[in-house]
Amino acid sequence: MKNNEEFMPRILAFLCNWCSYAGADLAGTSRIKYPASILPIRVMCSSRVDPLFVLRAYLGGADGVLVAGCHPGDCHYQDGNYYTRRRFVALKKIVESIGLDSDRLRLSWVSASEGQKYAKVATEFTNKIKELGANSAKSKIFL
Amino acid sequence: MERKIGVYICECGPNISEKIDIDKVIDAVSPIEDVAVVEKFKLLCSADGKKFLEEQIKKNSLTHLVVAACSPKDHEKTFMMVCENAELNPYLFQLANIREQCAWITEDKEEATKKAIRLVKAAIGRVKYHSSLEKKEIDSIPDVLVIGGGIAGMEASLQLASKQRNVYLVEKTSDLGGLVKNYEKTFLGMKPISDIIDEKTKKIDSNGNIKVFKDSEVEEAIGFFGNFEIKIKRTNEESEPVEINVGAIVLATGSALFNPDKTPEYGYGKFENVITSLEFEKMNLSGKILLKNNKTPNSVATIHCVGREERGYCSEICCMYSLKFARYLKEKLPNVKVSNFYSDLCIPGKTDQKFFNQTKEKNVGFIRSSNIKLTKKGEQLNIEYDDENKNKQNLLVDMIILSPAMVPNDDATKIAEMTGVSQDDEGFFAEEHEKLNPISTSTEGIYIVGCAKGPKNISDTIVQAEAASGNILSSLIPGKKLEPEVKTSQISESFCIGCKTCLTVCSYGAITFDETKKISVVNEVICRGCGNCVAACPSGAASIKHFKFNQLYQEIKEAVK
Amino acid sequence: MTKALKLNKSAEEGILEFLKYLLESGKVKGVFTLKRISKNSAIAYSLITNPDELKDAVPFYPLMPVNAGKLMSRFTLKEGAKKPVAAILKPCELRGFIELIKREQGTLDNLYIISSICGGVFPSRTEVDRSAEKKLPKYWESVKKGEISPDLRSVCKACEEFIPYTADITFDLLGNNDIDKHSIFYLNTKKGEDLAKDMKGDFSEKEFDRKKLEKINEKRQAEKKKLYDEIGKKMNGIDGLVEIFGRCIGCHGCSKVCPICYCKLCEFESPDSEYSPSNYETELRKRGGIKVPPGTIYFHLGRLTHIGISCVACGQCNDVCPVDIPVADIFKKVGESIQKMFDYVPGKDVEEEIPLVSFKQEEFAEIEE
Amino acid sequence: MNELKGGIIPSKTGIRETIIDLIEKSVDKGIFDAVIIPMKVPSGDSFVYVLVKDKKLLKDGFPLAPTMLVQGAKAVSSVTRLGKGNMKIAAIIRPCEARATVELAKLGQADLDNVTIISIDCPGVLPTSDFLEDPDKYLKKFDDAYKNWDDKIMRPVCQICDKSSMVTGDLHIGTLGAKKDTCFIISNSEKGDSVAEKLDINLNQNLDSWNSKVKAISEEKKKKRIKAHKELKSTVSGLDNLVETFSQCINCHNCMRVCPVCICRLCYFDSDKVKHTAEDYLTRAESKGSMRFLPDTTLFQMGRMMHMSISCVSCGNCEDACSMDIPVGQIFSMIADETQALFDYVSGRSLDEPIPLVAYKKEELHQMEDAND
Repeated sequence: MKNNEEFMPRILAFLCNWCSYAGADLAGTSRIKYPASILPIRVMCSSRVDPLFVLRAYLGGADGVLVAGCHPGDCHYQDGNYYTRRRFVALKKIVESIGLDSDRLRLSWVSASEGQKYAKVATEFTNKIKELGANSAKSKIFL
Repeated sequence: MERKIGVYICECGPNISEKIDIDKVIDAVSPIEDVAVVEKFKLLCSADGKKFLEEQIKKNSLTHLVVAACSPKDHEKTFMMVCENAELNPYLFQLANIREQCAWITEDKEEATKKAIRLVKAAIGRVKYHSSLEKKEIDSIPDVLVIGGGIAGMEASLQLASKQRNVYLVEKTSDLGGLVKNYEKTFLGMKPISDIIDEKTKKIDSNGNIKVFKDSEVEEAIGFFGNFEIKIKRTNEESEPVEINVGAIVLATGSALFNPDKTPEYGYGKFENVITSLEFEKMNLSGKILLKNNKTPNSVATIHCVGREERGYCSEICCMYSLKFARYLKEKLPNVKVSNFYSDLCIPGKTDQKFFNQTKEKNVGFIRSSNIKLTKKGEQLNIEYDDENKNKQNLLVDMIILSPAMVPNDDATKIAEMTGVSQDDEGFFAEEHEKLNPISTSTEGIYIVGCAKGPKNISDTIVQAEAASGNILSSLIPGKKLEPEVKTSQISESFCIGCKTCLTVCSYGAITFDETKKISVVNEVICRGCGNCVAACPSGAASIKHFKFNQLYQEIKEAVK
Repeated sequence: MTKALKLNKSAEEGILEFLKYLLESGKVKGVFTLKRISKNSAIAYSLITNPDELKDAVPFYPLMPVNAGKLMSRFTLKEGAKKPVAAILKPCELRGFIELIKREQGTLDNLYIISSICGGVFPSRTEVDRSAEKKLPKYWESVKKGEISPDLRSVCKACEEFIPYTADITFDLLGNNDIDKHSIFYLNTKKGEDLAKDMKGDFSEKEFDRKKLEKINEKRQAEKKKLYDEIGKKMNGIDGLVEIFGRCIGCHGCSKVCPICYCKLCEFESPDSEYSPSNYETELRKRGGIKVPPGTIYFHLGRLTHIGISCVACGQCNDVCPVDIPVADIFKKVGESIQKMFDYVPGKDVEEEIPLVSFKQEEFAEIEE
Repeated sequence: MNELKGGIIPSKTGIRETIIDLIEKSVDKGIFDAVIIPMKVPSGDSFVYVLVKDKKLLKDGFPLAPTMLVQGAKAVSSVTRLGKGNMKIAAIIRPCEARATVELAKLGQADLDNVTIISIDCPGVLPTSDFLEDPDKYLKKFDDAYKNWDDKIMRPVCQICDKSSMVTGDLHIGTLGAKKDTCFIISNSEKGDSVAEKLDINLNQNLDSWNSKVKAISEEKKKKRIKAHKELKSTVSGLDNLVETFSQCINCHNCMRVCPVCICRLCYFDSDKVKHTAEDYLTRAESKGSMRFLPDTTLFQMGRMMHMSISCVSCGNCEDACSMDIPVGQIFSMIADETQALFDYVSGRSLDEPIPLVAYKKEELHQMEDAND
């Protein structure tokens, strides 16, 4: 990367098929612009997102990890996202307690009709990560 | 076997080609191991495009297919069909969404191109780990079990029964009709209820495809959508249960009334002439509205919302039937003084307001009150209350009708446990989703209609019965095979430690526990493939087809490269 | 008020007399306790059925060769006990067992749990270098005074959970100045009362000296703060973690001895955790070099996500680490931070759900921001 | 021993630098793409194996580290178990690590096609616990001991190792018997020959001084080994001694986890096969009045001897990882010598020798049969 080139974070976004992925699609069909930093991964339900995936991504050097699912109460699989939420808060706490940057992890609820919100989350999160800078885990050898 | 991956990039007219440098994408992914062909095409979802893809798969003997185009929500199915036509297992295909989530949202072409490259690489990485999945088909039984012979159950039975479909209607009492058979008239229409019940009963009796089990209860229900095994037993009788098989179950078990014993301020059970709405309906139906001393009452008060506070919800229909009571009273005892004590009135719907106004015009009193307490004064009942201005007031009446909240039937929990249907916080059967799937439940093939899922009037009940029937008629077609979810969970026998974590988080009861082997087992017919159990399993014993660890990991890897 | 049994014997003799009574009266068929098992005075958990064998038993010896919660799980995993067995467990061992029961890894059927107000244990190494024996007199002095013995495991020094939650019988140890003269058994449950019922001794209604225990707790809290400050300083970003865990050799001994880790095959030993050649190539392109076997920090963080919620901070992992990584100190601190979020004390109540397999609809609304 | 070919190369700055230099040259010439080599951890108090590609990082490589925390065979296996990959890799490891690597390759746990094993004359390694006490001091002590080939501070099994210069890999760096400012480079395979050729090393030089020194040391150690095993046997053999020895075992199975040749994903002794019902346990306890719990510690150790002593390379990693200081490494070295001798097998000697327990000869081991048959 050239020095004067702006840092473009790599953010992994796990999107649930029914709400958030559709919401992200809607942002597209509405032609709302947001940073190219987000790399979406479609899962059927946010509850499929094993916290270990998030950890792997973080330690692998992803600058940020977003998990997005249906709003609480709207889970396509009834209550998967309630479990997602618990796992996520626990994971975030662990990351924070052990002295890592928990701001690199984010959970958002994005419904299929919230294209606008998805773009906002993507933009805000990207800006947040830009503030934090690149994830130094990427270059660590003794991980 | 040698892997030959074909990668096809759709220009989507100008939609993608103007925003992404497709040639750069082609250059970037061509050298990847196992990638045999990379080509672009104007519009892959067009008839020409599909034909092109089909020919390419055959010509190049592709083992895997990656299409970079629009959202899977748009054309995943389209391209899977192409695969099928080209005799490639459709699950050996992956769609990279470079339109909705790349071309259309990125300002800068260079950035968009970079992102597209990553997305296509991720798809290539992923598809290598795809396995062929086969659709499963299971025979389904078109017959339906309806539990509860009230309005809801009767209506559903009539809708469902046909030459090709038997309906088994199980009623725990000795008559069909449910609670409403105790009522004289419907509200709003003020038409005789007996007309409705009699007509339905007659139709049921004469319908050879409906088998009614009176004085009976369902003792066991195991299985899944398309094939439930049911045991029906006669109550109060020692006999062998009748065993039947059905494809779907309708729960129409109705509701009960809140017991006013729990609200002692209304003096129910303590004072004579304080009766519940149901008791009043029965009295009215008998034709004689009388006090305990066999005199006709000169004044009657209805107290609304009995138990609303305690239960924490409005029962929707009590206001309306209280108005109906006023009509009954005014018809039969034209000089009786009728008062309604309410805190809020619930008169929704397009014609209810008219009904209310008409009732009011018949000289029926409406008193907005709080802190009601009943005492006895001579032969009469004294209602002490605070009026709207918080002033203490009282009214003497001869008879009081309590309108208690509607509550789940006593056997709701038993039925819920038996069928695996969950209950909401109030104890009613819980719908799968309030808005998306309001009549189905967490167990596929089991539906809830009428007051079993919450307070409801007759017309709404019938709407639900029809809706559930429609749902069943369209999904449980005689002779049609059922196609359960293909992308289901699996649990490795050798890695499972039997902690039941997966079982706890599964919303569908799709995981059972093998007590001999002490391991969890997935029932793939029931599993909906959410993957919750997979993330919950600490041993990595659970996995989910098409969203396996390695498939997702390839995508993660691409993002952190 | 709880029923209590008092024997006019020292703690050491009192508990043995009690256990002897249990075996001889047939009230239990076996006793699970620490015992000297060899000439070189190795201490190990033993299942004793013959009362004569109790002579070598040392129920309150300040060592934890294995977290007995794990052992009780193994004992009852396949099938619960059919005959009554008494088990003497330290509070954190009991809590570990309860957490395992919640995960279907054991049952309390026919078990009588005797625990104690615990003074903590020495690191296992003190058994290896034979220093434990020498440290004993000082240890018991500290216990009597309700002080923190300087020889304890780091996590014991900082432990606030020294009073057992779900024991049938709690033996009064820490802060009891008279353990040389008499033994006090608090009979917390009906089961506990039944066990002691016909024992010769003084029965009375009695209550823990809450005030005294509160004082002890304050000292522990101060110690905990010290521990957390110290380890907290090191847990500083990815570099801090690399410093701490960089020398981990991936033996996974910490998970093997952990009373909560219960998987047959650890996820981190499963095929999913292995790197393929192409994974390595990718990593090398990115980092230039990578520790092999890889995934050290991932393993520790991952283990935290799996069992941090249930960590009872017994300290076994510290003891067993061949390269002296303060695993337990870290797990205690991080574990506590997530437990607090759910207001969860692992092992407090067998009926309480593990937070990560349950949820409340109205919670953590603030996480999505 | 086969006749080995070898050359002499300059080694002015020290053996570590010489090796790094050699590797750097090889990387420059494209002979290797990456190297498995010990490296100091960031906290500076330990050494671990690192797979290095970046030349800048290679400078931090630390061959002949004073400790062995991860057995090098495990490192090689980790990198190649799932396939040889596209990179040509050099593994700088000790002779016992090379031998374990060979065993793992036989067991399908390493693919050596793209790996060049480079071993070094080994003075032994320090016990981990000593080293961790004061890493800097012990590193110095180690280096001093290395100069004098003094093994007194090394792991007990290193003190009795008679295979510390055994060449089983592709290349071997010899320091024994070398003249000042030089060392030997010995090739044991075509792969080794080709590396030497590309590096312009003449492999037809005289190795006599190395050979004779190695032979002398090996013979001396062999004597020591036999003696030590004999002494050990008197203290640990017999059921009582064995039980006594393992009485402090806390079932952490660390010994198994760090063992280079214990390869099972799920150890038999962690599987359902060793889990019993409470009733079973109680019955067993009743038969003796008291039973250690968990029982079967000795069974575990003996089972492990059965499973892997044939492939044991006496590296001593198990002993170092034992938090209860059980001399498990020494015991295994003794047992391994005996089981391997049964089949005239030396673990890791050659890739071509099948592991005895998966092969048989029709005419062998008649001494084990009943004399009357």
